[in-house]
Amino acid sequence: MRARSRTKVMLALAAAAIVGGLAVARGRSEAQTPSPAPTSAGVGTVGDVPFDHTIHAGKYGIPCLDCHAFADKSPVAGLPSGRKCMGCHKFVAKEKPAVQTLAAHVEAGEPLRWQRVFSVPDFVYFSHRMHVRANVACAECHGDVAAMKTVVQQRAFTMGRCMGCHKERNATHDCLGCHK
Amino acid sequence: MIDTPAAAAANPISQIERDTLATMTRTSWRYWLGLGAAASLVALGGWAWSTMLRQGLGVTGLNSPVMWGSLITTFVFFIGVSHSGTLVSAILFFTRSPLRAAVGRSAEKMTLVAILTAGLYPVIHIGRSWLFFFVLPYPNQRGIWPNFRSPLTWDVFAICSYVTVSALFVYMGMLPDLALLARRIGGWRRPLYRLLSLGFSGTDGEWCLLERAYPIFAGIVIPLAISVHSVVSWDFAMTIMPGWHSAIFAPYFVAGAIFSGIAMAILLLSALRRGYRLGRYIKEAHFDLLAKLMLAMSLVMTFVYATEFFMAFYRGDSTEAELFRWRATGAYAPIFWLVVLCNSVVPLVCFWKRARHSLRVLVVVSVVVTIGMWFERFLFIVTTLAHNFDPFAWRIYKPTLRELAVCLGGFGWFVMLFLLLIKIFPSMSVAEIMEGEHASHGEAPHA
Amino acid sequence: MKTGRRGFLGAAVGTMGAGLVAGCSKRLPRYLIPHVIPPDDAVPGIARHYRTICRECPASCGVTARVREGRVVKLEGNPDHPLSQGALCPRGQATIEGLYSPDRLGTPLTTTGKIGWDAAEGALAAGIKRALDAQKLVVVLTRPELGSVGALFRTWLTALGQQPSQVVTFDAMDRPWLREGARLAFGANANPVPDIAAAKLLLSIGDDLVEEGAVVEQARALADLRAAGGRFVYIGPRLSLTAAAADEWLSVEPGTELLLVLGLARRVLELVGPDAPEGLAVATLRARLAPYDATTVAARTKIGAATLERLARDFLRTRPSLCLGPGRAVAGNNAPALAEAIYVLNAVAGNLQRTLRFLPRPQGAWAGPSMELAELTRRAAAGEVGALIVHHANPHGYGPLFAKLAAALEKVPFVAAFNNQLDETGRHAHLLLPDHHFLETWSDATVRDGVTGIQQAAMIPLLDTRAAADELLVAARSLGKATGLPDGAFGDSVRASFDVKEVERGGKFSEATAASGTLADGALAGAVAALDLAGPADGLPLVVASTLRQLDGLPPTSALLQEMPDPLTSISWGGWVELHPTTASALGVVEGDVISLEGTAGRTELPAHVTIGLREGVVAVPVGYAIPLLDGSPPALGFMTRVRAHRTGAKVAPPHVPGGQSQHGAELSREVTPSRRLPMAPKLPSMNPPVEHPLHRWGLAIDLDRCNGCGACVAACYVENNIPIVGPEEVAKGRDMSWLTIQSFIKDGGDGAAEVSFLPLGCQQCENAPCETVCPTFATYHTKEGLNAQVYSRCVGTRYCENNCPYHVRRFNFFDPKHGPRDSLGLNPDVTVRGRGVTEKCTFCVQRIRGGEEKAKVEGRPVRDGEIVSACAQTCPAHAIVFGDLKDPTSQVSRMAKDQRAYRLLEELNTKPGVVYLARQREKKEGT
Amino acid sequence: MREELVAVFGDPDSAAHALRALREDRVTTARVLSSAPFPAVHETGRPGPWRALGWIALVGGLTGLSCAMALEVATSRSMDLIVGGKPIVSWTAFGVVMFELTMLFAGLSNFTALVILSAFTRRSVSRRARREVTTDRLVVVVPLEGCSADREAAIRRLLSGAVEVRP
Repeated sequence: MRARSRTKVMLALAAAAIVGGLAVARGRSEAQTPSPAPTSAGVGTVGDVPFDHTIHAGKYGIPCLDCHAFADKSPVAGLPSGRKCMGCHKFVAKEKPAVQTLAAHVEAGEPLRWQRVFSVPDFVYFSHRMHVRANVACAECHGDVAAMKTVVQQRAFTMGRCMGCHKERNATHDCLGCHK
Repeated sequence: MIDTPAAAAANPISQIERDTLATMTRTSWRYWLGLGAAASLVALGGWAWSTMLRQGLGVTGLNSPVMWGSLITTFVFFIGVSHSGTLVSAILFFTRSPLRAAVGRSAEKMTLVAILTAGLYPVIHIGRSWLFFFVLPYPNQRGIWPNFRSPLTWDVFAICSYVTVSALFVYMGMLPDLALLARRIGGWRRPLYRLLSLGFSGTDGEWCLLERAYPIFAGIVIPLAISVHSVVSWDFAMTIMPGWHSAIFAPYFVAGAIFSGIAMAILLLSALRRGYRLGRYIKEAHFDLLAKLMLAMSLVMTFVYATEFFMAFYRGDSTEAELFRWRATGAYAPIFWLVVLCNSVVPLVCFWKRARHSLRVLVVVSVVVTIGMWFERFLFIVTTLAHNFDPFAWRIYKPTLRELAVCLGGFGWFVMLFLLLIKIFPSMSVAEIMEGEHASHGEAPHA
Repeated sequence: MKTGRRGFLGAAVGTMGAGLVAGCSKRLPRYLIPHVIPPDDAVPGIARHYRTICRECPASCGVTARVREGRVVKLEGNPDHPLSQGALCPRGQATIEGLYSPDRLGTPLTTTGKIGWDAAEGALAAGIKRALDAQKLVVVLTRPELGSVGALFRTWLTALGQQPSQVVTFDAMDRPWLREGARLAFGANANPVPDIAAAKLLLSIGDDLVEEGAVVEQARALADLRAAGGRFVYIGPRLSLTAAAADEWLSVEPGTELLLVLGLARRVLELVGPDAPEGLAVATLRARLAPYDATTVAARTKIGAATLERLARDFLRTRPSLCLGPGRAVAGNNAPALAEAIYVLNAVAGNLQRTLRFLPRPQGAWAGPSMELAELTRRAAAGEVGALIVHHANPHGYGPLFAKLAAALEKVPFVAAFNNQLDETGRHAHLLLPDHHFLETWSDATVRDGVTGIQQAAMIPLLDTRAAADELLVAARSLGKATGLPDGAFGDSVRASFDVKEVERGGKFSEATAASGTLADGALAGAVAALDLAGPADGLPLVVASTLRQLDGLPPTSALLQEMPDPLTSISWGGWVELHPTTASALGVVEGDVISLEGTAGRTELPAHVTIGLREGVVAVPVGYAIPLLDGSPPALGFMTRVRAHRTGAKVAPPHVPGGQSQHGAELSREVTPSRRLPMAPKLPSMNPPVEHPLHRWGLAIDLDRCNGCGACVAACYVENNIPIVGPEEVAKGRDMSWLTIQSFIKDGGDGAAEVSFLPLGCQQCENAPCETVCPTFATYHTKEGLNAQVYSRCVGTRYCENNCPYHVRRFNFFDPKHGPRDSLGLNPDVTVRGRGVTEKCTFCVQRIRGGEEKAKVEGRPVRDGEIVSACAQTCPAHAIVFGDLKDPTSQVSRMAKDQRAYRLLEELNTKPGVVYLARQREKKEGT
Repeated sequence: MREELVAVFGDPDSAAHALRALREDRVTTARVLSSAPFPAVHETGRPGPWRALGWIALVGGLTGLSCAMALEVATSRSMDLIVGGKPIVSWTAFGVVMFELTMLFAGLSNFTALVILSAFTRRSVSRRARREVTTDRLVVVVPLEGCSADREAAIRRLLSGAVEVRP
């Protein structure tokens, strides 16, 4: 009896060791691609101009490309310039205190500092242009931003995720497509 | 040392037990000295490696085009050492050789320790050791896998299997001893043995199972052992480099492996015999046999060297001919001739019976062979890289002290593990020895 | 302008975050900062290109600056500019380093320390005022300024009531003897300009076309000449790059070149007989050339009489021929006479107006009489100069060569220096004003009649610098003497003088109007100076070797140019002295012995490099390291002198790139002769299915017959691909990271004349790549477009691939990578910066391929041939490297691959490389 | 406690004698315990499922082989990258890993089988008897279910060579 239970123990231990080893290895590999922690600090400037996607993209349904104007012509999507913000806010909601601070910033020529939420490691060359051209909806990677008061990254940009989508759409899975 | 029947007569069993378990029970100052020395070598090597990790492989003497050097040399060397143990033991088992009871266990342990040492070096020598797991096939978030067409991937599998199987091989053979130890040895080791003996209690049923399982396992070990060193040789033979790309490599490596393995075995066994007065079990006849084997291997090596040169010049491939000309006359010529001396000339003394029977001579020869084999690996790895297709890229490589420290650390690690193993597990199969003693002194068993 | 700049600055800062995402940052920034007011049509992540000119040397080639996120990341030749025609020399490629150098000055300095700009401007005005009040001269000492800036100096001086001629041009690498020779031969206002490509036989008297002057243009012309079946003979003591490119290298007793040329002239004149070119005063010439009969000349020059005869006959038979020179390597103190004799030889052979054209002297407000250095020296020493404006000139840097001038300048009460960095002259200045880098400011340069390149501000000044021109204007205004000077910023006035089209093309380019010139009656009238080499009589003649790495005659400061090995010796980092084996054994010297050289001017110590690429009994030193040996009479570099040489006993290993310079029978760099063709490529069977390339199979063709080993490709590769700089110690250990190596093999081509063959070697992008199979992690593999991919993020650094690469073109990062000055902002954001422990290699500039393909895809069209080029092919001055699609039979690269000179490296290994070499042609017999 | 005789022998030969004697007396249920493989342990007609081991090892080996095949082919296909111009699925190259895994699995299964099977077989001998065996003592166990007293006496006589015999 005892002998048998010992056997079980041994096997269990071995199994545990293997699983644990794999887990560690995985952890290491994850660590290699810094998956950005969901930031609670709202998207916006140093803090005094809170920006809310639910209003702009949600309530008023402004298309992403209106503000992230480079997404279809450049690897980087880009962010709206102060002038662009004022383009609307000269007329819209200009009584709101936040908008007034914004106006003040732009007047003083101070650029807005936007909190970075999404990023890929520096050895990955992601091109917004090619993905927008391939009609990949922004939400597929960025999630339903229109519904987020503060934008958070719901799923980490892991390579597996890229590969999955690329295989699905039978896009290139040549390593040099992203690693140069 | 001759064993007197009288000595056995007193109380054969307990006498045998005392002797065979001596390595575990008696701990002389020599042991501690050896262990300390080995441990400090390991510490040195560890420090040297840490500098490689912190600053980069630039602290080695490697350069372009000589990208592999003393580290890989040490890897191949220890793979070689690991080779003979299990193989010899398994072969002796099938040949029902009396040698086995005495030397088999130590040989198997040596194998285990050596492969554990060798396994370190691929990890140490790569540029990003911390990403070593990239070569393991496991489902990962990247959704990518290793390349099964690469000899290095074969290596990973070969070495892992070899570690596992040879560990189990020792273990299986030790089961009865462990059961016995669980009764005999007290203190902290007892629970360990209780656990490890897996409840083996010597019923006739268990013996029958064991006696069936063991030969099967031995049958698995032999081809595996041969395959491991062939795979390591293919790391080189599968390339297109002159001096590497050659069909002779697998057998050549296997022979070299057994050669160096036996030398190492002689060293360890003589140490055991000396340190624990086991002359009664590790007999001169055994050393004599090992010496003959070593001699045979030495002759094989000499033949291989000759063949290599013959082929190089016969083929008329200018690159290869130039390489071998340079190997014997160029910057590394001293090493080449050292290797010839150590591996082809010195072992010839084993032709003389007196040499084979003097432990001193054998030890010296074994040390020489060990040195010779290390440099032989070094020679063929470095010369090929330093002097091949593009003359503009030819360049000499000299290992730095850091590198050599890491290699020494390996030797320290090897000795340390071995010393620890003999302290924890018996160095001879108690059961087999008793069986053997009984067969030779008790009345003949009936059919 | 200012607001525009601020907006631009916005661009620079604003999209930095974005830039870095796509770029090479080690840590990603936490914030993204868009502009307040975005600049028009600036798209972050997309490169913009500005046509401008390179000011690294007076040649002023046209370049295109690639700008990412407001940072210039690379210079490439301007395809529309007649000089560069798309190519650029290594020096130009390395410019980026100077731009981002941490040594750049950010604030004005006085003798007491840093001061603000207002104070500096005050001090400048005050200094000038003192000079004016004291009725002393205000002089501008400037680097060659062939355009608006030069013109401004003159008008500025006029406005101050000074003579416009008080602009003194300082150019240490100037070759005044050529002008002097032209004056002697053709009279004062003739401007002879050789047309190399038009010649069938080119005879260079030590004129290193590939290393001196407008190298890009000359290298191309030389390659074209030989490609068109022309023959090139080089006569000089040293086997320079130019000599290596020649079909025949001859050398004469050092200093007797003049005799040789005169001898040739005499013989040619005899041979041409009655049908001598009209307008030639045959009789007088005969008389003047009489003393130089073949026997005496042959005897003195130690060139065989037969060779002399052959040269003379060739020179006449294969017309139009052209004789050029003298270059620095043979310029003795009779250089003007030699130059004159060479012009005469051309005239006698009837090459005038055919290969030796005459152009009008470049007109323009900047041209015109100006003070010579000698005069400046005299007047400054006499204390007549009250204020000196030094503009990017560094006479103090040249040691004894300009010692007199330097000493004289000490006497000037007020010296204000404009420069980018603190140099020797700057240290002696009273006021040091940091100027913009030439990529940050506006100007232009007229390199020859009809060719004016515009210099645009391609980026916002990195530091708090100001344009020299603007500062002079400010000073003039504050002194109330601004009459005739442009109001507003100087840059605007320059910009205004070019229309949009011209700005887009990079300048005004029109056909040169031909002018005439004939041999002056006074030609050869002057007594021919018997050459006497300065320096100790028992010394050896010193050859001052021009090299691309030292275009300004000073030891290179750029990390890249120093790391990039000298193509001939494959030595990097530091100088050396070349000796012929016999000379070496006479001195008891072997490779690496440190040798002490003593001239009249001074002494220096250099490691020896023993080579057969040099005439016996002379020593050669790269110009920058010969400085201490050269004395200042007359003020130009490269005057041949004698030096004593003996070994010091010390020994160093000069940092060689591996460099066994013999091929040991391995036919890597191959040669063909009319008699000997290449063997047929072996047809090798394979067990494997053929590799499919559905769309493209990118390939490279390298014409070794055009390649002159200048190394522009190497420099371009470094800049384009963020290749680390490892430094001298590591190079000596054999750990240079260059993806592209110029392997140079030197052999005795019979009758003592050495022959060099070059082999630019990068990744061969094999179809059956040995490196790929062995990688356990798929970090390297074969792409569908035929590239041998290297995925850095997947590499664990087993270095197995490097072992199994028969070409040894893979490099390993032994330490954390450093990139010299570019580390701050100058790296290419399109290429990953490889980390420690990772293998890297040539990728065929995959980032450029991808860029081109994306562009084509966006525009919905297939990729055009020549649209995608690797950095090396793009910059090659000799157009020796061609990149393209081997799958497209019409592409230039596939056409070259079918050439009968085409071969691939180590074909017998069946690696099927994607790089094709075209064998070098040798032994072109005369008149072929 | 079970009805059995536990005879402790001082040396292998007397144990062997006793067992032979028992067999001649048609006592087939005797079992022997020993700390070393003395011939005595073969005197009880090799009990236990040891014949299964060979087959188990074979099956294990084949499993390893197929695992290796599956792993190599599947992963190579999913990567779909050409290296050195070799086919994606190149059996020659895959052979090595197949061999290694075959051997590994065969060994593992063999060992596991040994451990588990012996855990079962040893249960047929009472724990009491199992405790008796030491290096210098062999133990013979004879179960006595439903056999008469004189039969037991006979058996005890056959075991006379023992150091001691306990009920």
